[in-house]
Amino acid sequence: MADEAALDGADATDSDATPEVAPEELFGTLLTHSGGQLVLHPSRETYPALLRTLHEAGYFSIIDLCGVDYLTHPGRSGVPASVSTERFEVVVNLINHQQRSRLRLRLQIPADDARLASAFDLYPGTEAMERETFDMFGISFDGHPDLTRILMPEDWPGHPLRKDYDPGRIPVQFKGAPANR
Amino acid sequence: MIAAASSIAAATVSGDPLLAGHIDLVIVLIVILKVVVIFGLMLVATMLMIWFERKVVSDLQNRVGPNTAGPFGILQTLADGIKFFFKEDLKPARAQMRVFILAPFLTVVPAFLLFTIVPFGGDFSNGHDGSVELFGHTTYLQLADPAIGILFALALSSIAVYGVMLAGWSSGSKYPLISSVRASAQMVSYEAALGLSVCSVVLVSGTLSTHGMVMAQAGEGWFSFIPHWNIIAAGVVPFVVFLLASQAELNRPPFDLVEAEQELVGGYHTEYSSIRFALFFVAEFMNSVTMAAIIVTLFLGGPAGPAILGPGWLWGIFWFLLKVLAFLFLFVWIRSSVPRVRYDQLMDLGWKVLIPLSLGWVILLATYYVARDQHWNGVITIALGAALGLTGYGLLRFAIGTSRVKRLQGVVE
Amino acid sequence: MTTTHDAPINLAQTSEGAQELSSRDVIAGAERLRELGAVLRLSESEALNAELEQTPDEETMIINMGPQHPSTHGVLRLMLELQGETVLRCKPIIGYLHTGMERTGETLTYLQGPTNVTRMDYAAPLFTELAFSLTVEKLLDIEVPERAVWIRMLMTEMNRISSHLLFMATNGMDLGAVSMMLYGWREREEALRFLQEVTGLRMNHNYIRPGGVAADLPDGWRDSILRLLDMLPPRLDEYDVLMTNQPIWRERLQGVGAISTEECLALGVTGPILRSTGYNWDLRRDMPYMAFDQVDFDVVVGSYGDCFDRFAIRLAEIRESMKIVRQCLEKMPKGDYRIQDKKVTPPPRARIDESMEALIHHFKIFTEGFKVPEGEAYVAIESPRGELGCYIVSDGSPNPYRMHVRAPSFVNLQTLPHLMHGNLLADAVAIISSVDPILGEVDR
Amino acid sequence: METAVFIVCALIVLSGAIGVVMSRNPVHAALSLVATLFGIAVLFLNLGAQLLAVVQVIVYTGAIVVLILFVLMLLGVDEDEDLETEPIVGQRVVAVLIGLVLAGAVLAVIIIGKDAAVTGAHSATAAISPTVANVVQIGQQLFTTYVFALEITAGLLTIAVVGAVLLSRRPKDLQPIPEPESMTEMGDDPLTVTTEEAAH
Repeated sequence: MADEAALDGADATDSDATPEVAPEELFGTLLTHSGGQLVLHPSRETYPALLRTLHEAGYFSIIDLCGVDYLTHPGRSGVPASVSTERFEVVVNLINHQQRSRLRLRLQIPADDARLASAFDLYPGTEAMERETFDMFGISFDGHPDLTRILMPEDWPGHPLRKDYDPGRIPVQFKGAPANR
Repeated sequence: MIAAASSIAAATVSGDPLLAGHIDLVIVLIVILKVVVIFGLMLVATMLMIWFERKVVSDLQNRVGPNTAGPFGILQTLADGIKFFFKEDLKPARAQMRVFILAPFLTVVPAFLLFTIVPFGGDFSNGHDGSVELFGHTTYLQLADPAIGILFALALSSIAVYGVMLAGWSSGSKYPLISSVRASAQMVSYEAALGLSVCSVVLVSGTLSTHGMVMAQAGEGWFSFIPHWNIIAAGVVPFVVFLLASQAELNRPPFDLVEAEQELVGGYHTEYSSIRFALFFVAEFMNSVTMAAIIVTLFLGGPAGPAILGPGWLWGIFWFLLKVLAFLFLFVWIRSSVPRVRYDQLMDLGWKVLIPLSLGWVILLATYYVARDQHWNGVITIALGAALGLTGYGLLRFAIGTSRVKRLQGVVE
Repeated sequence: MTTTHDAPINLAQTSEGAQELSSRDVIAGAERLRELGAVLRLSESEALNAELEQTPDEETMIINMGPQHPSTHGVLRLMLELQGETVLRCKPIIGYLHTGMERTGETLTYLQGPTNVTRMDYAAPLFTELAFSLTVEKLLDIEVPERAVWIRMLMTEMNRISSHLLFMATNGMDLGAVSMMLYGWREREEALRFLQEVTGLRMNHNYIRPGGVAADLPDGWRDSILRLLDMLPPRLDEYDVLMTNQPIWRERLQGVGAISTEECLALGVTGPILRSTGYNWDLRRDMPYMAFDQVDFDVVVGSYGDCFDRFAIRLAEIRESMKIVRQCLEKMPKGDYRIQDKKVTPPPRARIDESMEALIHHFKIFTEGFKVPEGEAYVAIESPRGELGCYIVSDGSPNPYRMHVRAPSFVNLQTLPHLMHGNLLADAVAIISSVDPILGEVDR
Repeated sequence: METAVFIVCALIVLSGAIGVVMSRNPVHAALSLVATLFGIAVLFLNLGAQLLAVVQVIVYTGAIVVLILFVLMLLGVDEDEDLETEPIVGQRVVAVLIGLVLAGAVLAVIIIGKDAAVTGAHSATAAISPTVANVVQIGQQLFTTYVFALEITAGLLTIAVVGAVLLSRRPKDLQPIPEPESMTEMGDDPLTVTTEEAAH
């Protein structure tokens, strides 16, 4: 019991303390730290401009881009209170080879309007990654030259990495084979 | 098919004493006997060649190779053949069916015919002319000895390309089509180099007949043979050119672009299955054996060699087999040690190196013979000829270099 | 659960119709930019206006290379537009090996995770296990014992050797040097034999786990490694004779499939391809993880970014890895091979027989798994093919909430259209080979 | 025997020639051409002109028709051509007329000349001697009596080759994008040249 109280107390002090300290910012965007790495929380609207800034600042490579579906875990950690959380998140990992530093962007994508500007113009390497995210989560990327399914078959219904997608319900399709499930 | 060959051979025969006089039934039977024996021997030789190649390659690659069917796996080819025979014969829906069926035979028939002009035995030592007594008749140990001998081989190898081309085209599939386009370009290019290097040999031997060539390369005793060989008498250049060009003509690595597995799946025979595929396979290996035999005939004196004990014709066969085996081993060795060249590199090698080289060499040899006949100063003539040839080649290289530079400039602009 | 599942599936609709090269006259600027990989070199308007090979469609041929083709390294499918033998456009089509491993990862506990991820890059399985384990350890905020770190380094470097040897074999095979294929496999088998000695399996080891490694090094491991280290150098010299110094080999590879550093960076390409352009970047040295800051090795870079450089870099990296292995051999500390944290590590086998608590704990950790604090982490390591990253989101349960693997081959494949443009069909094979994709990792 | 061979070969030659004209598929037409050329080669053999026969096979069947097929395959003209449209107006009528005129001319020569034109001699220029080797005879003829014609032909062929090369040159070839300057410094190594050459 004492432990619990202590924990509660700690929580209380934490939540009390946050508003006092001004939120940290980098490149004009909210910054948090996660396991020694910098995490930025831009909004969807500021994302393209931020990418341009980052590109100028020496972040020449988007090393990874993936989606996360927070449907069953809406209260996620690591997101500042001022950012309103949405169902989807697109996580972008950038690297600055000169400074040997990494940067992670976490973008909140609402479920009813799952779209984001494509990073393709600045970072053509995101072509396949954005397609994968589209394929797996149904998040579309505006300005992507060829937003088609990449891993799943063309006519696959649904987006398999969404949490409300039930794997195993859809029979594996082989042409001409009868669906036996 | 062999009967057809023998009729052509009979019509064109010049050298074989068997057919010089009146042709009676015994002579016809002798010819038929030869045909049957050679046909059988070719099949067996091909079988053994496939086994030999697989075994040698596996030895070079640190693996065992065929080892189950028969002693040392020697019956593996037979087992494969039986398997092919009983496999389902698939016919692609988009194939041009008549040509598709015809093509394997177009490859395998020239492969059989090619051996007719190869002298494979006989006693050539001590001035013997390599003839043997057979049922009271004198004859050569070769099926036919037409006056145009070696040209017959060139003609057949130029026909052989049809099988490959048509197989690729008629399959109605894209990889085989690319393969047949490659095949036609490659064959036409290397035919020229092949022919020009044969020219040198013909100049030296003074005859087109294969028997005559072997005669010209014969000598007495042990070591007097070797200086007569065309590999020395005609210089090493034609030999090297012929060896390279023959590898290209045979579609053997490193020039096996036609069936480059990594690029074109199976090349022209991608769509073939069952016994039709086996026919291509057999033809390919048969051609390897025959080409080795032709190289031996042209450059290494064929069956000519010293006879030590016993009947001379048996020694002839022995020397012939020994030399052919050495070349077959060389083929396999090359195959297992070099990567494949690229299509444009192959064409460059053919047109920019081998053809100018062999052409220059023919001219140089001709100059030498003219100088000898006219009693000119040999050294000066040869030096002049060589200088001219080198100048020409330098100009060619220069032209090629210039065109490349211009092309690059055009690209940059 | 949702309406998507109720939608009837029309089997007849299953076609790859849309996965086609668009017709030449409808290519928009962006499409052309993408297919030429020319984003870095032309503005969009320039690309639209430039008279780039306006070939009428009759003269070109679309050819499908794969998914079953001898030299596409698995089930990669390439759509090539050829003019004669020249490749004008190329479109890689992937997904034939997609088995939903990221989704599977969400249903497995953290302890079971390595069995799943190890099947991604099947030529270098220990690396994916390592990336996964490092990420989980970061979320757990634990430090593995010194010996475990060095064992991991030793094993991954051995794995790098075996992976690069496999590359040597397949690269040789793709260029028609059939003997090289068998030599490469022969040496790789020796390396795998060592991995088997330690982990029990030739591939898919499930050896590196969160908290350490599965088992300590067996008796006689030193001798096995020393034997291997003695055996390999002469064999590598043999490769130099067979390939590096072979005129045909050099002709085939030099200048083929060249790429520049800017292009590599923009495309997110890492590993030997990036290094072949002369860019000095190796995560082991530049962003050290484990104990790579304590070993001495060279980062090998090329100059021209062509296939030959990529080949030569990998050959040299085998030698560098052997250097690291030798140092691991010298510096291998004594101690535990896994963390002695009851929450993460199952109790030793002997304790199970004696103690009921240990038995229960053992049972619980293998059925239920251990809980990982809420959070998210991304850890990247240098795999033989480039940066291999693992991103895990944890919701505090024993299963990852989301597990994503940044597979280097997946990203590197994007270079193919650019590398192949204007090269010959035979070069296309060399280029695929030099990118060295592992399809298990591409499709996941 | 000679007559039998002649009849068989003549049939092959004629049916091949008809096949060239009648085949709808260009590759089939080329194959018919091969049959014709091969038949002619056997006719040469029948006349004792061994060298000519072999040269016929090597040059025509082995090289020229192969090149024709090469072009056909490279361009992918494997579908049936549309025979309805005529590239040149009235070309069929003209072709039939010219064909009839030529056939009439040949017939006229045979009818008017009778035995004088069709002698049955082996050759119109020199009889083939059964004792002297074939090659020697042709060589002597070519380099003595007909040396001028030979040289003219050689010159003509050379001109044709040069012309073909000139025609096939495209002034504005492919215009690939210039290579970007690499971040790495390219040294003076001779390899640089190879890299750039091959990259284009």
